[in-house]
Amino acid sequence: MAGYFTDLWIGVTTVLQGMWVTFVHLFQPRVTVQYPREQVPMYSRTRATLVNHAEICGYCLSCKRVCPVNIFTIVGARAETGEDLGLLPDGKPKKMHILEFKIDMSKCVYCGLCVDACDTQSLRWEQPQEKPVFSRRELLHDFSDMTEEAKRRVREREEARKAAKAAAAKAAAAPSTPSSPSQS
Amino acid sequence: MSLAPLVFSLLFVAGVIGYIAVFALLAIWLERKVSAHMQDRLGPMETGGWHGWSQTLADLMKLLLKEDIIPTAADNFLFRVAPYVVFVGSFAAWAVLPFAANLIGTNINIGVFYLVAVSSTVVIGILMAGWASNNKWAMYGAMRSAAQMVSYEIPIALSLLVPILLAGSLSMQDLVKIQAGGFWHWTVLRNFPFPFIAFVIYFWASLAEVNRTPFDIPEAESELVAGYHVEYSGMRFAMFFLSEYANMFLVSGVVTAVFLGGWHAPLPALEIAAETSALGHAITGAMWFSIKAISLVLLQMWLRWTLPRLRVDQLMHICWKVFLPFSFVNVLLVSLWAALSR
Amino acid sequence: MTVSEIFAKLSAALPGRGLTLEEGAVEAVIRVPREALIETARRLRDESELNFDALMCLSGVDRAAELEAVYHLCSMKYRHRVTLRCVVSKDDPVIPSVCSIWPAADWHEREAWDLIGIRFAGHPDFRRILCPDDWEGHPLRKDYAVPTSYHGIPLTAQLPPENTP
Amino acid sequence: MTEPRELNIPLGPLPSDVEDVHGERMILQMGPQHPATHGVLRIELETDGEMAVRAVPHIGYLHRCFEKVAENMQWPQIVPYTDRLDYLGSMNNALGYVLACEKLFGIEVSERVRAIRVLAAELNRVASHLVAVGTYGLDIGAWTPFLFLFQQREHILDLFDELSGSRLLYNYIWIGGLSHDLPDGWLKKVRDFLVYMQPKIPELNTLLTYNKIFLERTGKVAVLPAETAIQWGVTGPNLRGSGVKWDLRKIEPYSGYETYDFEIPTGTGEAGRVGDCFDRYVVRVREMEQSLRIVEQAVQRLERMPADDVRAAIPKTFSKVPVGEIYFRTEATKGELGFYAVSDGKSKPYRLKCRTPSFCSLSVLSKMSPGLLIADVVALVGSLDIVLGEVDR
Repeated sequence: MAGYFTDLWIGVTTVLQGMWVTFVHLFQPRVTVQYPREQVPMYSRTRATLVNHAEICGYCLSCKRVCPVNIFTIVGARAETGEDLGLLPDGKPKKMHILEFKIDMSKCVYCGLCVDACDTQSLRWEQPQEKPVFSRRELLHDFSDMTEEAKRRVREREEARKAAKAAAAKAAAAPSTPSSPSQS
Repeated sequence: MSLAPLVFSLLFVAGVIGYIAVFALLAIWLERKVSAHMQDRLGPMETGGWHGWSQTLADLMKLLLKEDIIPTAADNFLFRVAPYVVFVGSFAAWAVLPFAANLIGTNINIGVFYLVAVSSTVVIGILMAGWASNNKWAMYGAMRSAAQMVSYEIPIALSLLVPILLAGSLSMQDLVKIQAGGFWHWTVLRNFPFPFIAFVIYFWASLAEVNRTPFDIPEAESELVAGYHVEYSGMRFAMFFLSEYANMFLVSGVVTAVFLGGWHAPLPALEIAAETSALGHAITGAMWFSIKAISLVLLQMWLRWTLPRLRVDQLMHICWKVFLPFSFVNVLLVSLWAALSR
Repeated sequence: MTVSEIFAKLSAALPGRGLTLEEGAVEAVIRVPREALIETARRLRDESELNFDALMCLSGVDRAAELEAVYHLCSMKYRHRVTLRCVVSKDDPVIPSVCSIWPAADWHEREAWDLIGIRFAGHPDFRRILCPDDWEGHPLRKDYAVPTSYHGIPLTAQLPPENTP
Repeated sequence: MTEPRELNIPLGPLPSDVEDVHGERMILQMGPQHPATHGVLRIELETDGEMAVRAVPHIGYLHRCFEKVAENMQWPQIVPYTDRLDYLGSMNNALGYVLACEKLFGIEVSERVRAIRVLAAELNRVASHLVAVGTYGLDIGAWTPFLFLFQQREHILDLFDELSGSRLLYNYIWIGGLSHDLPDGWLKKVRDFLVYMQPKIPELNTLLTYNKIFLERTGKVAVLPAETAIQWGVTGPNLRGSGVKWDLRKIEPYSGYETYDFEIPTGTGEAGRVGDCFDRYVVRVREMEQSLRIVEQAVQRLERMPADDVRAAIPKTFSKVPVGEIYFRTEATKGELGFYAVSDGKSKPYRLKCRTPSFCSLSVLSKMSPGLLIADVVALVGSLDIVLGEVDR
């Protein structure tokens, strides 16, 4: 019987204590951030949007090699001798055209291994956070810095070179040599 | 025979429906705001400008426009009818809520009895909803609800007996009228402690009556998903929601009328007597009544956002082993008191 | 106790059962033929000086030619550990279940059956656990061919046609 | 108030003088879409009225072949996948995997890296327990503590965002080191967090832990005796809730845990019996306090330590690794997380089996459920603190 009243007493007091806690919280500062109007600052390391700056991309394919989910589709073409593509951050001349640098963000797991592997720091995390899109296709970003015109030109040149090479190989009837890393 | 009472009744019904709708809109918004502020959040802020005041209105629009889904395997007729039965049950009881001395649906002399009887028909609607949904979770919710509401009728009726014994009347208006003259004349504070105990028991038991936390096991979200209205959507769901809030106000109104002085102002000076100005009295009376009842609704919300939920057997335990013996002893003592002090 | 001491004790208690000690680069493993597995397991658990009361992990491994079940045991009392290895051929991948000795083996054995395809004889509720009940093959086998569809649902990732969300 | 309920109430034929109150049994599918299953778990409940007679958990709804994927990944590429096992305790998962690899490959990391790892893992443990405790309150029907705890967790996630660049799946602990060094002023922020966190656990105790309703709902419910727990491979807070003082951070210390001063809280049967839901719950609350102690010590240490290169020991290449196999276990947030890694010397693991604590904790459900009310099954599942990402892998 004593236990019955003790239980009752504990019940009443703990309920009142709990009510006091919630009551106090009524007057504490709010933590809600009204997102579109108030912005939360992002940290410099935050993995927000994956961006490749093709003009300083050296086509080393490190990103593609370390990616655990294989989101990269990279097509490059070797620059012709004398063609000036600018310099890479390490001071060496850029030797490859980036015909295609497709990142399928719908597959990306935001692990950041690729950004870490990028020697030229052309692949970066940039802010703000990626915007939502209406179609999964829109998540396929292409970061090639070339115009359609330039791409067509380089492609045609590549094809012509390949055809010439194949013809030469056929003519020589020799075992084919490893092709240039034009196709990833 | 004059048509005046009929016209008054029709007007009153229309008024009450409007009042319920406005109150529900307000209370749902308030519930969101109260819960949000207790949890350091803001709650709705966008719709309608100032603190999202019209958020519930927008939700209501959405519910009205939604498709009325009826499961193929459901009992079609019962499924359609159940929300209305629930609503009618809680709505009919409003007839005896005394908003003011001259503002009451009908001042029948068995008001309290009528109220207890009519409000318990809600359980039929809930059972219908749970059964007709043809869903195991809904069935569980309905069975729990039935068990809970029927059980809690008893402490509710017993604790209402206390003021009745003291007033010697079953009429709601009579129960209010004896509390005239300032808050120290209110039933809850007079003849201490019997009406006070009855008040506490009634308030807690009424939480079970309206399925509010900690007694919300019929719709226990984490166990029964949504309980008896799991299959309902659109307007029919809104009816359940509306009747839940109507019920919340109803039980708070009963507490107000029976224990907290009804339409009497806390101080006699603040009151406008019906004899001076009928309209003025009706307005101030309804105002005081609503203020008190809404404060109790706020208390219900406060409890809901503080406490965990009880289990089915503990719920019954509290009803039969705590509330019931206390109510019995209370009624017994108050009868003795009434008999001796006469 | 170290693994070699445990092995010495075991092989003394169970002579002629074919228990062998494999010294690994990091951890030593006791190899148990499947006929002696239950006996060994029971002894490991019940022997008061060994007292291996917990089965931490049970893994199936596909070793190209044969399948192995690897049992990692631990004694809560003495805080020593031992690893058992039971090897069976792929044609007859049956190993007696140790559920009766360590109930923890229940789901682990089901998983080993599901993913590797080792049958555990005497398991109380032998079903697949992670893959659907009607899944074909055992995905962690080295020669497992990944199916292209399951009940008509394509399993290869592909972008939807243009203009569809 | 309620009588203690034994495990396994026999529900066979009743004595003849008792009227048979058992009705028809009903199969209730709890999940995979159910608010109390913490993900996509399906429990096939056979019920007799409100009482569960039999419970069969069905898992695999979140199965994504972690082990198969791991066999096709290079060793360091697996770290992002381990993050996704128990997505509430990513740091601890990565730590377990990384330590297994380091032991297998014989890599030694610096004292500072070890301290940062401990700091990150313990902060993550607090974050994970905050979710566990909060969602448990939610299972019992208390909304508000859940949101309070999420606020506190938010601070930890913020710290991790600054540290690793991600809020949930960090990929921070790498084989041989860490992905980044500590940002400037980060330790100060951790100190601020510790100060902020100080009054929060007592507040939780007032609001939820010692609330009478909560005690009644969890005390004496679903008692897991220590013996059963050990037999079924239940580990972590669930095992400690049953009163067994078993914590791998003390028993097989790794990453320098032996040098930190902390205690192992165990269930004492405060709310009725040792090993009930309340004990499992309260052990987590106490563990948060202990983890915060470790965090404080780690911060003190790191403040005094000279900076070094946290990537110094990361191997340049994984194309040739030692051959061998290892079973390495760590105390993750939910219990013993073991990685059984088999290396055949190539850049990819030959086999990587992951023994996850939730998987084993969940397997005991069918053993414990009979005789519980439906509401108790919910309380039990919540108190086991399972994460389906880890169960299904």
